[in-house]
Amino acid sequence: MMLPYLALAAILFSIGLFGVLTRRNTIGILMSLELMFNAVNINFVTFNKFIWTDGLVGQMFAIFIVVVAAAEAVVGLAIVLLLYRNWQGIDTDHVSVMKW
Amino acid sequence: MILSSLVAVPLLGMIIVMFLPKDKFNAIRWTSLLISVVPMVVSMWITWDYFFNLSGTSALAYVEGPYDWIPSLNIQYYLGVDGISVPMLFLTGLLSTLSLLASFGINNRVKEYFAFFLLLEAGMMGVFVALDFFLFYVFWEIMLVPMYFLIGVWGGPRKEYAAIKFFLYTLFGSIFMLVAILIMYFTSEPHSLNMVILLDHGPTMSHTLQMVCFIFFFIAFAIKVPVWPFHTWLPDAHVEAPTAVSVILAGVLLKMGTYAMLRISWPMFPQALRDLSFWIAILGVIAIIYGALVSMAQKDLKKLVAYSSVSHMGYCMMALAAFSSVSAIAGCMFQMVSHGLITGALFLLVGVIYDRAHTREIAAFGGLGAKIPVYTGIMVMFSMAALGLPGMSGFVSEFMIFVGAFGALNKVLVGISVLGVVLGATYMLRMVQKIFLGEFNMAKWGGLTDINLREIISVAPLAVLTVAIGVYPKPLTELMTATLENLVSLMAR
Amino acid sequence: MEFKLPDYNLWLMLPELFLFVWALLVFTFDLVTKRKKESAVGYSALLGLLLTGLILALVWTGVLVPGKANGYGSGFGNMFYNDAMALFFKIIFLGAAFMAIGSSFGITRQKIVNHRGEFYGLILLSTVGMMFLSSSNELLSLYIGLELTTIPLFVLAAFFKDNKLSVEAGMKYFVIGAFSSALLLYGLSFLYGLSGTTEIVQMKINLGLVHATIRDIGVILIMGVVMMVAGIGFKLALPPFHQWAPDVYEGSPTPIAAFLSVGSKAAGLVAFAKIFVNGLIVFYDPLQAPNDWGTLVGVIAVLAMVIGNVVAIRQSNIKRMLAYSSIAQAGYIMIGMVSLNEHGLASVGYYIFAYMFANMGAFAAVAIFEDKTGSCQIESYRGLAKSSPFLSVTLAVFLLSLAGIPPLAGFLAKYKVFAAAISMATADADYSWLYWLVGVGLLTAVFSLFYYANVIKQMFFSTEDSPYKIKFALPSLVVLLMGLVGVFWFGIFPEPVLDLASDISAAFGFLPR
Amino acid sequence: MTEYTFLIPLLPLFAFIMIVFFTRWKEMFSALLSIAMILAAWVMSVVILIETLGRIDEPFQWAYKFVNLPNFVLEIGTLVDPLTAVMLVVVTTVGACVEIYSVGYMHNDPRFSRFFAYLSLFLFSMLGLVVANNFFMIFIFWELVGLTSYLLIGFWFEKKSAADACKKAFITTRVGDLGFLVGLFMIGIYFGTFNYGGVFEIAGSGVIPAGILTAAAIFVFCGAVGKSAQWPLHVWLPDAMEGPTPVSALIHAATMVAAGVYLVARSMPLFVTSAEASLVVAIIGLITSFMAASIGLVQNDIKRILAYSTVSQLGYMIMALGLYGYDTAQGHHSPGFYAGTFHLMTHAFFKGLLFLGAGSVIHAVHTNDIQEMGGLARKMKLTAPTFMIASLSIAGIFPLSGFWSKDEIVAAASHYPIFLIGTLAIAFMTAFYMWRLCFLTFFGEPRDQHRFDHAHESPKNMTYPLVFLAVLSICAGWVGLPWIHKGFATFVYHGEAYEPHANYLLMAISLIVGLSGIYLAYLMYYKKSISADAMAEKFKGLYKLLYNKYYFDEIYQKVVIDPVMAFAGLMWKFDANVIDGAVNGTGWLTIKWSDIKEWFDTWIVDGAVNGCGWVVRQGANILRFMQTGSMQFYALFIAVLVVLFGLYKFEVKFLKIGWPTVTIIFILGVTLLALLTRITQIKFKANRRTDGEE
Repeated sequence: MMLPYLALAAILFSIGLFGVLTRRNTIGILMSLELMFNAVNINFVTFNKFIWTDGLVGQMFAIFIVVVAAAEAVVGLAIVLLLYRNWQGIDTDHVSVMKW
Repeated sequence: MILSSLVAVPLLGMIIVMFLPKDKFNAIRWTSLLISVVPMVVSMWITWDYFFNLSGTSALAYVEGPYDWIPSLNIQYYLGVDGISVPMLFLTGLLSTLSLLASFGINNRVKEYFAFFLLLEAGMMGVFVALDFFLFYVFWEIMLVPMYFLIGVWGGPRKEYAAIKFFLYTLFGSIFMLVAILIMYFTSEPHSLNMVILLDHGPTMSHTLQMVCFIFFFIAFAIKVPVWPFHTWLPDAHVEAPTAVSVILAGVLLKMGTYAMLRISWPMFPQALRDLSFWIAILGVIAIIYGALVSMAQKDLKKLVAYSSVSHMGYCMMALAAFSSVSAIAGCMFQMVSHGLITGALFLLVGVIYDRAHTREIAAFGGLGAKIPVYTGIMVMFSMAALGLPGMSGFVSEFMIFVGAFGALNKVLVGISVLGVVLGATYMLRMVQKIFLGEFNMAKWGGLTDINLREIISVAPLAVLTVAIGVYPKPLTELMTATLENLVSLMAR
Repeated sequence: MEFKLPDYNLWLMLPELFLFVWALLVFTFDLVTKRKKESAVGYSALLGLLLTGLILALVWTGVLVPGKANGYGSGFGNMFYNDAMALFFKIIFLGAAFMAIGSSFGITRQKIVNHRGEFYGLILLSTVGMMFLSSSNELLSLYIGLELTTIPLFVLAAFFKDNKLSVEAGMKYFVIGAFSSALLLYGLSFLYGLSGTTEIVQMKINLGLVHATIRDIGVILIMGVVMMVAGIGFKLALPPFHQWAPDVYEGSPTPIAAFLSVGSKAAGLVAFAKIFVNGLIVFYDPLQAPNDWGTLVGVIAVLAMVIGNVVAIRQSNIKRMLAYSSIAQAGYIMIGMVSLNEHGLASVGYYIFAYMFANMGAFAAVAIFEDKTGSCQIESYRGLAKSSPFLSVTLAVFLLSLAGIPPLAGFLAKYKVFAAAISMATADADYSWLYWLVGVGLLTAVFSLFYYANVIKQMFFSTEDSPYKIKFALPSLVVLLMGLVGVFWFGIFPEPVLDLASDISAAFGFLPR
Repeated sequence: MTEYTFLIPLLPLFAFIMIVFFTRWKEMFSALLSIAMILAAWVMSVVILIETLGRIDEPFQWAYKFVNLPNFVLEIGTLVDPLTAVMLVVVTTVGACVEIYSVGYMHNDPRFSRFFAYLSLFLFSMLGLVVANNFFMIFIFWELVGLTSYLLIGFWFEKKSAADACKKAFITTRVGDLGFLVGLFMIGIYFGTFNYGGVFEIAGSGVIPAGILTAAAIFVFCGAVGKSAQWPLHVWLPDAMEGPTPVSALIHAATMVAAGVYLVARSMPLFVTSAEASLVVAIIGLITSFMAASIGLVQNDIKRILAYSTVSQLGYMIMALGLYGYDTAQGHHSPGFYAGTFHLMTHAFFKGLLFLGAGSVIHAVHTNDIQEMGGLARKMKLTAPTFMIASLSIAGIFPLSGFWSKDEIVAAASHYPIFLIGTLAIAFMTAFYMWRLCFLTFFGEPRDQHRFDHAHESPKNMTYPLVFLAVLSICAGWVGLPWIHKGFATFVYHGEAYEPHANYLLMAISLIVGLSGIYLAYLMYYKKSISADAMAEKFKGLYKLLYNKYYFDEIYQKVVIDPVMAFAGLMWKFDANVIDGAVNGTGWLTIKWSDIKEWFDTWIVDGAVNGCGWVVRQGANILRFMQTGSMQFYALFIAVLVVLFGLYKFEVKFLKIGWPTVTIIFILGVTLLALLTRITQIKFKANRRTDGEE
């Protein structure tokens, strides 16, 4: 019963993960991060709906995640802006100066 | 209070020195010297008083505490001395003052030097009076820091290497001690860090744990002694350190290892000691022979003296392995004192010649006996003392060690170690011959001046004590006898 | 129908609320004064922290809490819970923030001319987040606290807008931070799925029941545990989730790096303790559950100590070196964390307390030096002892404390941590794997001395003089002195702190036998 | 007076301390002080000797406990019995003569006072050795005489040969002392006391197993071998002649080297318990004596000849003592003990005289080589006769003192053919080489005219001691005439007093042997009817062997010294490279890694290395490369490690088809995919800018 939903969440999470790990574009990374957060949301809501049906804790959690993710995206985009200001590009390759 | 003052006065002195103006060199020197005289006098008074009033029993004297220091960890402030720590206190007090006197030649960053030196003295005193494991460990480690700086800042050409090597080596040993302390703490019931209480707890631990603790303690202490093969920090540290620091290193720091063995691991783990004493004796014998042979190959005077320490401390280890014999243990204590005096003086004397000649290459000298007779006389005297000439303290200790070890240990092993006596004579006499005898190079060393009054004053007490103990060792034995008998009976458990 | 509000007990939250308001005031103060008053903003932030500390003390002793004898208890619909741990860690957060702000006056004067208010305000906000986190009683508020801690720090890391390194640091911190918080959330969602609650105490009970009945929760729990370890490991900069730390520390403003290394780490510790030591305690032990987290964290602690201490040796930048050092220190802390007895959490508390003084002090010294010279290279400290003896001596003391040389606080901290592990190991042969942690910890502690001593060597052993003569601003001096006094005082007279710390263990139910 | 015996050693010690610290600058005063002290000691010794004559069987003993531990007592004390009393007189007599003589011999030496200080220190040690009442104390003084011997041999330390010789002497005797030390340990362990009386009582009681007794006796004898220059440790004594001649006379002829004999005589109760040990003693004595005498035949250095003569004579005494022990152990009577100690006394006088005479000669001609002398009898009216008296005495010519003592040794050896033949051969050789020396030195034509012209008789303070000692060389033997009943034999004895009886046959044989030796020397070196060169040519191999002293020095150099030094060097290399190297992590490897040197900060190469430093540093290098600088790599790392940790905890039995499995598979797959994608993009750049700031 739950399987499709949880599988959907897993797929979403994996897509997001793949995106974060492989996208060269920082905006793309931001979007992938959002996918991961949303996969979590689906998880929470699914568990609330199918297993722990009394109370709305899971759904509440999902709403909070949406809010926090939005805040995070704002900060992220601001940093991407800084990236653009400094390098005139938003490629991840720019930010690999510090190492070792 | 009196034992606390031994630690507190130098510590206070360090703070005072830190607040003296940086460029008033003489003020700093004399202040530190005067401050260090206080613990010296106190330690001498303790020796005096202990000898006349307290040496009859093995009970701890001048006990302070145990006061709770960190009650939640059962850490106590607990000080006390007995027959094995009193001579060490005496030695520490004396050598610290003499080395401070010998440090008057330091002209670079004087304030820091003397401050560190006083901190060092506080740490050393603390090790010899602490009766709580944690306190002991704290003092044990505290010394490393000033020592690191003293070698690293004021040392010779390879000072940085020597300093970090000394620091890491000793720290490496200490961590084993820490583990052993913690194991003892948590296996004792109620949990305790009080050495006196743990003395009874040790033998009740399981055999495996005893072995583990014994070996861990042994590694920690052996590095300090240093026992072959943990000795490689020693030549570097001794050679690179400034003169006064070498004196302290050889005179006091090395003794802390053997002292700690006698105080802690030997009586606490008698069963493990019995199992391992043969191997300890072997290490001791190796150190004796090996140290002597390596000394023989040295071209640097200071290195020669440094390696001779390895050999001489080997006698201590062999004596400690013969734990069932009072005379061997007494010999070990004698050797600790006499090695402190003799090697301390030798390092001072090496410093004297180095200050003048700016080299320590043995081959660079020759025939100095004619040019600087007083220095030669003193140096020859201490060389003779180092090679165990009767009438000097070194002989008494070696004799007692050999007689004791001969009865308690494998005779072949002790027989081999006796070879060290000849080897000791060989390297010391080679050194004397090459430096003082033979033809004098007028062109090179024509400007050499003899030892001056300040330097004579700094070695004279050592010379007097070396001869005094050699000629009349009775007071020192009587000081320790009761304690040693008690220790031997503890080790026989 | 009568609608009854639950007992909010807002008095318990007074410090957080006060600091939150104060942070907003700092923002506006800077705007109102038209960014003219150079240091006033900073001082006002410091004042705020001091006042918060005062309020915290009053709350704790119950003076400000009507009808209660002390500040313990729950509020806000049981989402907020003050216990010994929460209060203890709040001291650390406040102290870390205080020292971070105190050491950032030079930076704000030189590099952040226009956004001082934001800089200080964000630090305060992040502190608020940490304080919320430490009082959170269930997963949601824990998550909110965590994010409130982290999001201002993203901004702060990238605060030098025109400095490429700073931006790079911000970007890295942000991406890795968001990524790991996603992982954490995914893990939390499984935890919720298993237990059906977000309240940690309830979760503990439910999981115990589930554990007893369903065997195949294993896989789910594995995923949950591993992902949560990853999420919190990021905050703690524990290997293998540590790689952001050196880069971010190097790039971000030095006080922020310091704050990251202490405040953020302490927050991570609280979160870890709450989720794992409290919530998942039934899955600690490999004997009771096949999917335990104890040995996993043990492995991670070993990795942290080894990687941190070993790689630090090769660093030439002192901030990177301190970053690796803080990675290693986290490893030591985790030894205390996996020692589940009355010493374990107490040692964690004392460790982070001692670590705060030493590490913040060291970073403060680095910040002072950087303000003057613009360099963070270890080489440029050469000969500093002659030209600036006080700075050198204090830095040396902090480093020695970090290395664990007695009688400094860092030594007692390590002692406590190892004592905790050994007491656990000697009590029961099943836990003898803790000996390995102790062994690795002690060995790597010796390595650690190597790189700490290297800095000392540069400062003291050089025969030539340093060209730099450092002068201190008053707040920096205060921070250094604070660190110095803390390191010495709490090393020699640690009993009061140890008492407080042992309450943490007691609050988690680890009572002395 | 006997109860004040302890003062006797202290008198010279007082002189030593005074000279070193106070009167060093007043040379003549120092010398006089020193002489006054030894004369006072001499007077006391004579009085003590007279007192002892009255109470032969009740030795006086006084002791003070020096170290007093349970089961371990060390004493300082005095024991005065006839042996002690005789030795005291001998030592103080020769000592006084030598000190007086030295005033003349050493004048103008820059270290004149120091010489007397050292002499006084020596006399202190020697007298202390003599009066000691236990093995521990004798060992202390044993070592101290070694020290003073070292100082005095190296007195002219500017000469390299002297510097080498003193070291050689000290170390060689120390090898023997090593054995003595082991012997002492055995005594300490098995007997529980070091006191002579105690040890001998226990030794005689039969409590101690025979093997232990033998071993202890032989180990004690090792000390004597070193100090008395017995084979195989005899090599130091001839070299010790580098010291000033009075020193040779006092230390290396009359007193210190006799200490070994004294020790054996003193420990005789120990030796008589073990026939084996005694036999070893006797054989070593014979070998030494024979070997040294044969070497003495061909040497040309006047002092070396005397040195080998000393070695030979000491071997003689040792042999006599050994034979006594051997006989007594088997229950026979033997004159050996009495003979040995008797010879010890007479030898001290005539050998002291010989050395002082040689010193006088050297003083006159400034060379040691007898081939450059000749005809000196004409110039040195006092030195030559006294020297010849001594030579007659040592050759065993009736009725000089040497005759009587040597005769008793021959008598002691007479039961054993090998020993008898050996003794007689040695007596023959002794007579030959001594008179070879006399003829070459004092008779014939001067071979170096220049030296001869400048030769002169020595001043009175040098010649008077010669005369005094010459008188003693003649008369000292008469105390042991076999016809008197209360003679030496009934005074110094062990066990029961031995009643000497005149064995006229043996007397005649030994006299004939001595005379024939002198006659041969006369023929070869005075009349030159037998060519010495032709003899040397004829027995070339033997001659070379003897001339090179059986190559002992060379053998020791090759077999002992070189290997030890090489071993020491090896150990040092081992220490520097292997032990330290293992710890340091082979610094040289570090240098070889120059291709990755870019990451080597200066302070590493600087050598700030620690335990396992190398491994750690290399580990650090490897681990550092994980830090690629790419944030996505970091994220990837996290993901991979999450999967790895997951797998680490994963157990197959939980695997069911369900949503958790699906999730895992998805995450696993994606991570792998990402890994593949990213791994190609990671750029491992070797360099980064070193500075963190821009």
